[in-house]
Formats: sequence, structure tokens, C-alpha cells
Amino acid sequence: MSLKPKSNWELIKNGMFGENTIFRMAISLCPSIAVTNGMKNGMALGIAVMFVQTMVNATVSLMRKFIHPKIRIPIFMLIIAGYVTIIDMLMATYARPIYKEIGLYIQIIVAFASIFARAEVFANKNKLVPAICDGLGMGIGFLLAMLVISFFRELLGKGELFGYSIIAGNPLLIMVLPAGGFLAVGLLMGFFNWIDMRFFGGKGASGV
Amino acid sequence: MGIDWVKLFELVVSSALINNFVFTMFLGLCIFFGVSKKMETAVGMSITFLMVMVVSAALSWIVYQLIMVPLDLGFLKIIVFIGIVAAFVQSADIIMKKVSPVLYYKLGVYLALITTNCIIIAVPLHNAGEHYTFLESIAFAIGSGLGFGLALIIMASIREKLEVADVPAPFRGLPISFILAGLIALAFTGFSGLITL
Amino acid sequence: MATEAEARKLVVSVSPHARGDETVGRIMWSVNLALLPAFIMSVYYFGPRAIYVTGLCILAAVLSEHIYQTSLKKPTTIGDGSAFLTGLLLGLNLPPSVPFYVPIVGSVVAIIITKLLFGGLGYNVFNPALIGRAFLLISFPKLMTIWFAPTAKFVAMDAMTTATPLGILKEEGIVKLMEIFGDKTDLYMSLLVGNRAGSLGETSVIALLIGAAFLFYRGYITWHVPVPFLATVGLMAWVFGGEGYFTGDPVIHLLSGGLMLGAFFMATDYVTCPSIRKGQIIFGIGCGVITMLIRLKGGFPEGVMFAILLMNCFSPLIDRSFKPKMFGAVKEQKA
Amino acid sequence: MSKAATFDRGIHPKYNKELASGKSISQANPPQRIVVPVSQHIGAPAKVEVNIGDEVKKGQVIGSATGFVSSPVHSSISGKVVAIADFTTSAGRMVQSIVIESDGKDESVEFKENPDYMSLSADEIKNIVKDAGIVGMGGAAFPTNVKLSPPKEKPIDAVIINGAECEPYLTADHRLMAERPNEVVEGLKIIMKSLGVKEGYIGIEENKPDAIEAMRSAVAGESIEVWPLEVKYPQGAEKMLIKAIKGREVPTKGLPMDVGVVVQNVGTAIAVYEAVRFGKPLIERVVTITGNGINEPANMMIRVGTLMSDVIEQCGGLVEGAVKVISGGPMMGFAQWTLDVPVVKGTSGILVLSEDEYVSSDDYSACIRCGSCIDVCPMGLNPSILSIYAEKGFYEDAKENNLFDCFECGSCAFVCPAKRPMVQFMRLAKSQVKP
Repeated sequence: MSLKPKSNWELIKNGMFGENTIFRMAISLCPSIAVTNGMKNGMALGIAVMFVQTMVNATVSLMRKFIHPKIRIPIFMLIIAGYVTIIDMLMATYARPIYKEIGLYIQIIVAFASIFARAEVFANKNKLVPAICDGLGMGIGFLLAMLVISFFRELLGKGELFGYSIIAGNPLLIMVLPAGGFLAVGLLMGFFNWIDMRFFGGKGASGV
Repeated sequence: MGIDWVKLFELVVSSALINNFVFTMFLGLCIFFGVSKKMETAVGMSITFLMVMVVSAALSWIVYQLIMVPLDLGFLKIIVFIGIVAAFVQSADIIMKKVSPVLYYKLGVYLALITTNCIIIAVPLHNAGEHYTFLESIAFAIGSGLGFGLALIIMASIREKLEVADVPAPFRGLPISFILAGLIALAFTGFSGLITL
Repeated sequence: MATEAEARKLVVSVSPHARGDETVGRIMWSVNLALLPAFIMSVYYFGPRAIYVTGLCILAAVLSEHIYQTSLKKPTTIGDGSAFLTGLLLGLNLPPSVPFYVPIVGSVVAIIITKLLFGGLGYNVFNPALIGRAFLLISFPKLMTIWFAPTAKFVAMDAMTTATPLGILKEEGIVKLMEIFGDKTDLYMSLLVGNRAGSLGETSVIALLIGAAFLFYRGYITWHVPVPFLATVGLMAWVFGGEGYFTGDPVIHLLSGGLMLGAFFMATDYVTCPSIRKGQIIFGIGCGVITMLIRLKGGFPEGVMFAILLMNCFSPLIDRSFKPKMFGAVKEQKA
Repeated sequence: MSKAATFDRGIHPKYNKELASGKSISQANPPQRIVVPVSQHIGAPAKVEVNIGDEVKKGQVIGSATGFVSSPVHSSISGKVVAIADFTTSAGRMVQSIVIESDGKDESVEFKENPDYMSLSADEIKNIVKDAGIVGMGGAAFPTNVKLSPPKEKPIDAVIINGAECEPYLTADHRLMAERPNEVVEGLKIIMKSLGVKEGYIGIEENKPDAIEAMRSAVAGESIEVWPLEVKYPQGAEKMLIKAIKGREVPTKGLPMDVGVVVQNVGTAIAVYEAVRFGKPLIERVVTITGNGINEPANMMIRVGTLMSDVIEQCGGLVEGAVKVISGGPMMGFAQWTLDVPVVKGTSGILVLSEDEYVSSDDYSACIRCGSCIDVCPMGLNPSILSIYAEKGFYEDAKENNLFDCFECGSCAFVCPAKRPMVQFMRLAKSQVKP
């Protein structure tokens, strides 16, 4: 990707904006809709992903010398699955109400292309600190995306934020339903593309 | 032992249409948006997915209910299921290459994409969560696979049409596909309440 | 002589040099015109609310198209009557009582999200008015299901709320329906003239049929979509609509709900239904099946809207599967 | 036969034939100067056989055929070759042309008459037809002798004379059939003889009752049938005509001979007769000059090579507000940017449209998928999707949707409510992909 090594801060920034998992890279899309009907859920999943992403990157970076390239994929899988199980059990114990709603999606973090991709593309080739920064950046980027989407959906769909009532009146119930999730993500994605094109001369999302 | 065919049928229909994986459960979206550009790939993907889902659901059920539950190892299900899926996909890959190179040429490319897809792993996880019987697990897998295939094929046919549309530049590609999926999901809400399980 | 031709500035263009009279604008405005009887009946039954709601819809639809296009520096297409039509159809599909923001939200969703973001007229996948209505129904489930009895008086909304015939049929059964309307003939007559609760423009079957006849006469719609649609609904209502098989009353199902409005004015939308005739028949049958599925088994009393929207999803697929019969097609062609 | 024969689909444009249908064929004045393109036909261009300064006579070969699918060209006046250079043709291309200045004498080479023409052999007929430079006069201008020489594995059992004249406005074939029916029949008999065919048909749209009447009495006693056809465009397209009369469908990418039929235009039949009977080469033809943009509509016998401006002048000139001059009919003809183009063997009409007849297609809009074009396409294509593919540059997809079966009849463009330039899209796509 980049020829010259980036500073740690740049790595974090890159993950947050430049290669934002959802809006720029367009991978790991499922949770962007599934859990963003409320900011609480969105934040919970975002934090879970951030945790897994960072830990996986760190672990892979530490172990990269010992992993035989031929079996690296199953090993990565195991590492990811291990951390997902940890966060799964942690949340099941300490955040019971949220876990009831988004438990399936926590478990499904195991199949996130973004986590696997960063382990393969970055952590496997870099030292511990950059790998952690990269993971953190990616995780924060993901968390941010979750927060933005869930902000709009919860506000428009329920008139609430984090469960606190903000606007009175009839909210657009559809926004917290599946259809509204797709619409919100699509419109936000288009909006960010528009900003990118209008003010930064970008060409829009790579993605699909 | 009586088999409740009606319930199985309803399970298939409900998981295919009413609780469609894509439109109401948001699973498999990467693949859904990734391979729905051309009809041919969409059809190939649908077939491959259906087969893999059914087989991995069956294998997972056997392992989970007959080995893990008795041994009280339920907490390991994530690791075990992904292992099963990965192993199955890998062996299917090898077997297909040997047995039917033609089929492999047609569908093999999709196999590689499957392991990292949440929709495949979601089926056994859901089955385990709902404590389905073996047949119910299979029915759920079939329904989900059909639903996913249906979604893929509809999406592909519409996107072929969108390819030539004057979509505003910032919305081209993924954003409009999301909006499209939203509108399809809106239409699919018409099915809600059709079958209550 | 060359100078003469050049001085005259002869127009050079590709053949053909003769063109038919039909234009998009003419078609769209004709459809608008065909909806006039239904609109008049809605004003007759629901009073000024009908004008208010429909007018707001049309205004919001036309304005949002105009603003979107001018802000993107594109030529504005409000003159072709399609935005007007979307607004009108949406208005006729709303209950009379909705507050002012409902028509506006619906029209904006219909025009901006459903039509213009997809590339404008001709590229939209779904019928804009129906998406607008579905969006509203899901968003404001309470507001969108408050029905008023037709007062047949030109007065403000002080009428009593009631359920639509289909709603009564679904919740309380045919016996209750008969209790309200008297005997079957009375029921049929009420449904035919539109003396019942329902969306503004869907109630008067006669007015809708007059409009539809006009469109048939002008050749803007053909039987390929509406007839299979209605036939399927009738057949399914007869077979599955009663207590046992083959005891249902097809007439009630045919005359109530938004069926007539949907079958003649919305399922026939050029852009979102298949363009090949054979495909249109499949489309019509599909609409009918889903409508009855939802009416009889689903979670909503009325299924026409969702049926058309669902079949809209399939239109490109249907169009893809049916090719017109090609002249001189070689049969035993090997790929 | 109660109902007139026809094909599936098609359109009913306003025919506007009354402008010229009553005008008998008149003889145009011999032109002062002619421009003869060496390529007035499909196939290899003729090779120039004269030099600047040469004296030529009427009927003299000035360009010779250069292959099987090629045709010679003759001078239509007597005079001197003044230039050999590229000139614009009515199809808008630049083609090498021979310019001859008239000497006013109108001297002719001697034509070899042959009163006993029905005893000629098939090969002799073909040679005469070829040497006379006869090509299809309906517009496509395919060398006639090639049509008369089908390969052995494709036996021909019927010849159809195309008197449909489905293009609106045009009346040249109509007048020929009404005024010279016997020559049409003789021409047809010669063609049938050269192909060894027993069945002959003459298809005429029902809107020309006098032509049908005349032809009916002319074929009395012959094994030739006159078929009235439904008035519908494009009834006169070869494939549609064969479908209407013989009920056979020419396979896609095939030719009429694939179903055992040869179709010839009315004018071609007369040209064949004149060549075989009188030895006269194809140096003049009947052209309909019509439209509300011309002062005196007419059907005129015009020498090949006469400039359009010359012809228009003889018809009283253009009216004020004439906006478009078309070579051929309104459906498939070519709009002209200059009137200094010659009438060629394939020119069936000169149509001048006035402002109120003219329809602009400059602002077209997106396809609304009304399906009208699908309902009228005589080839059973999906013009809607083809035009969208062409518009957006998906030429390969257009090709897969049978782009190359389109023969640009313009029916789709005629009915299109969005006023899309369908034919232009088709041509664009065809130019971008190989068939």
C-alpha cells in the first residue's frame, strides 16, 4: 500500500478515516446495520471489534516469526476465534441486556473480513507497536462508523440517544428497522463520498 | 417418530422470505454487495452457498449436539464451528478439483470467499442457540440458503439495470446498492406476520 | 445552388424523419387526467381534507424534484408530469386524516430516494408513490391506519373513525362486515361507488374504472398486467377466502382495498413493470398471489402495495428471462 | 383471401402519399452536368474507365465492375468528362465521382435490341443485367445479377416483386405499376426465367388500388399472383414481405435466398426488362419529389447523376420554410446538408419537409420502458434495451441482444414517446463492435 513507513499516529488516522472499514473499504458491513438501531448497541459492538482487532494484531505481530506461512490462515482463525470467545463470554457475563440483543453479532466478529485482512496484510509484516496502532486505528474507525450510523438511526427512528428522549413527536420508526438501516448507511456513504469528492477531490469509495 | 412437515416447511419459508438473512438479519452483506454485480456470479454463488450451508449446518449439529453438549463444551462453539466450516470448505475445494474440474471451475472461485463469511457461521450458531432438532437445522439451513440466493439474484438483476442508470456520482456503486437493499427490505416487510413461529 | 441550401440551414439528422405524436409528457398528463374522477370522488367523500392532503403531496413532489435538479444544475423535468403523478398517486393512497408532515415526508422519499437517486425517470426500480406510502406506513403505523367513514359532506373532518372493509374482514370476519353494510348487494354497491372507509382515492371503484377505461382507450395501458392481477386475486379469494375451499367471495376482495387503484394505475407503471408482454402477465399474476397471501395470511389487512413493490423487485429478473420472439430466430442453435 | 397479408408488429405512420400519388411520371429535362459516383451499389466500387477531357455518349460505360459483387456505371448524357474527384453522395460519404458536362446533343451509343428475349439462357440474362449496371432500386442497391446467381445449395422457388412501397410520401413504384404494368410483368418473367422459377408474386399495399388493378390485368394468364398487402410500415422490407406472402421467416443473419426467395423492386424489374429487351443500361430512374417543402411535387424520370438542386428547381424550388431535404423516404432516408448531391440508382425519392412536418429529436429523455418499441419492432428485438446499452457504451451487451438483426427501419424511433434517436444509437453500437 504505502512505500514509506507511516508514523504511529498516521496509522491510527488511516484506520479512522482513510481506510475506514465501513465507509471507505466497505467490508464488515453486516454489523453496520444489524446493531446500529441504537447507539448503545453500536458502541458495544464497536468496542468489541476494537478490542479484538487490536489484540489480534498484537498477537499476530508477536507470533509472526513462529507461524509457518503455509498454515498461517488457520492459525489466524484460531487467534481471532479465541479473542472473540473471550469478548463473547465477557459480555455475556457483564453486559447481559446488551448481549441479549447483539450476542449473535458479537459471535460473528469471528468472520469479519476486516480483522482477518489487517492481520494478514499488516500485522503479519510489522512490529508490535505499529501493529497495535494499526489495529487501534481500524478499531476506532469502525467504532466511529458505528456511532455515526447509530446516532442518526436512533435519533430519527426513536427520537432518542442512548435511550434518552431527545425529540418529541412521531419519529420515523422505519429508521430503526432493517430497511431504514440500509437506507441510513447508503445515504451516509453517499454523503461522505460527496464530501470527499467536493472538498478533497476524491473519486468516491473504492469498495465494490 | 412423527415428523412435523408443516413446521419444517414453515421454517424453510420463514427463513427464506420473512426472516431473510440479508434483508432482515443483515448477514452476508459483504458477499451480498460484492458478488451481486453480475447475474452469472450471483447464481453460482447462490448454489455454492446453499450447499455449503446445508452441509456445514448438518456437521455442526452433529458435533454440537452429540459431542459438545454432552461434554459441556458449548462455550467453544465459535472456535469449533469456524473450524468445521473451514475444514469442510477446504475439503470440498480439494474434492471438487479432483472429481469435477468443470464444476470447480464454475463454483470453486466462490468457495475461497466462503470461510470468512458470516452467513455460513451464523447458521450453525443460530441452530445451536435455538436448540433445533437435526431436521429443523437442515430446514433452517435450506431456507436461509434459498433466501440468500433469492436476495442475491434479485439484487444482481436490478444492479445490471442500475449499471446503465444515471446515478449521481457520489452514490454510484455501494451507496446506491445499500439504498436499493433498503427499499427491497421495505418491500419484504410485506411478508412480515405471514408465518409466526 | 450550394449557397441556397446553406443559407437555408438544412437540418441534418439521422432517420427516421417522421415521428409519432406520443410524448412522455402526454402520457403522464393523461394518467393524471385519468385519476381525476377518483380525485373528485375523494373530495366528495372526504371533503377538503382530500384536497389538502393530495395538494401537499403534489406540491412536495414537484418541489423536491425541482430543487434537486436545479441544485445539481440538471435540466428540470417537472414539466413531464411524472413528479405530479407521483404526488397525486401518493396523495390518493393516504388516509384523509394525516398531519401535514406525512405527505411531505412521503413525497420527498418517493421523489428523491426512490426516483432521482437511481437516475431519474426511467431508472427507478420501484414505483415511487408506493415506496413513499410503504415508508410512511412503516414509519407512522398509527397515523397511517386511522380511517374515517366517508361523510359525503363537504365539511371538516369531524367524522367518526372506523375500519376499512378489509380491516373488518380480517379482524372480525364477514359476518360483522354484513352487519355494517346490510346485505351483499348493499355491500357491493357501497364498494362500487366508494362509500366506505379507506385511502382517499382508492374507494370509488367506478371512478377508477372510468379513468382506467380512458387509459385503455388511449392505449397507454394494456390488459397484460391488470387483468391477470385481478383474475388471480378473484380466483384466490374464491378458493381460499372462505371457511372451506371454494367458498370465498371474490367480489368483496376485488372491490375493496387499493386493488383497482393498484392494478390499473400503479402496477402498470411503465418503468417498474416488465416491458415484455409475457413478462407482464407473470408480473400481474405475481402481484395477485402476493396480494392475497398478505390479505389472507399476512400481518397487514391490505397487500396490494407490498405485492406491487415485491414484484417490482422481480421486474428486471422477469425482463431478463423473457425475450421478445425474434424474427427468424434459429431454433437449433449451438452455443 | 379476405384479409390482406402482412407480418407481425410494425407501425402505421401517416403516409402522405396523396401529395404525389396522382402525378403521372414526367420526363425531367436532360441535365447540363452530371456527377456519377463510381460506387452507387453495395460491393466493390467500379473502376474509372475514362479520362478528363474524354468525349462520352449516353449509355457509354464510364466505370467498369471490379468483381462479382460490383456493378458498372454508365454516362446518362453525352458530353465531356471535366473532372474525376471525390464528391459528397446522398448517403453523406465522399465517393470518387465522374463529372460530365453536357454537349447538349444527347447522343446515345447504340443499344442492342433483342425482341426474342424470352429465349435467352439464364447466363445470358445475368450477363446483360450485369453489364447494364442494374442494382436494386428500392434503396439498398444490391447488384441484381448477384441476386440472380444464388449458390446451388440454395434452390430458389419464388420471385417476389416488391411493390409495397411502405415508405410514407414515396409514390415512384406506385406510378410505375399503374402506368407500366406490362413491363413490370415482363421484367418479372425474365427474372423468373433466369432463376428457373415457376412462382411469381407481386406484393402491393392496399392503399394503391389502381396499381393492384393494373397489375392484376397485366398478369392475366401468367403464373403470377398479385397480393394486396396490409398498409403497414415496414411492409416493403424484404424479410417482412417474404413473411407476408410466403409465410417464411428468413433466419437471423440469413438472406432471402436461404428460404428460397428472391425479392426485386418494381423499378428493378422494369430496368431488367429494358436491358434485356432494348439493351438499355440503367441510366435513369423514377424519383418521387415530394413533401410540403417543395412547390410542385412530382414523379419524374431522372437521369442518374443529375444533381438534386437541378431536380428541385424543375419542381418549382423549395417553399419558404423548408427545413429538411431527404434522399429517400422519411423513415430510412438520409437528410442532406447540401443539395449538390447526385441522384443515383438507389434514389427513390427526394423529400422536402416543411417546418410543420419536421420533428426535432434533439432533446430526448431517458427511456421510460413503455415497451412501445418492443411492440412494433418487426424483427422482434428489444430496441429499448439496445438503445440504452448503446447510449451508455455497453456495445458488447447490445450485440448479445441481437443488435445486428436490426435493419434500422426506424419503427422504434417513430413510436418512442421519449423521442430517443433509436436508429442513431443502433448505428453507433454497430460501428463499435464487430458483427
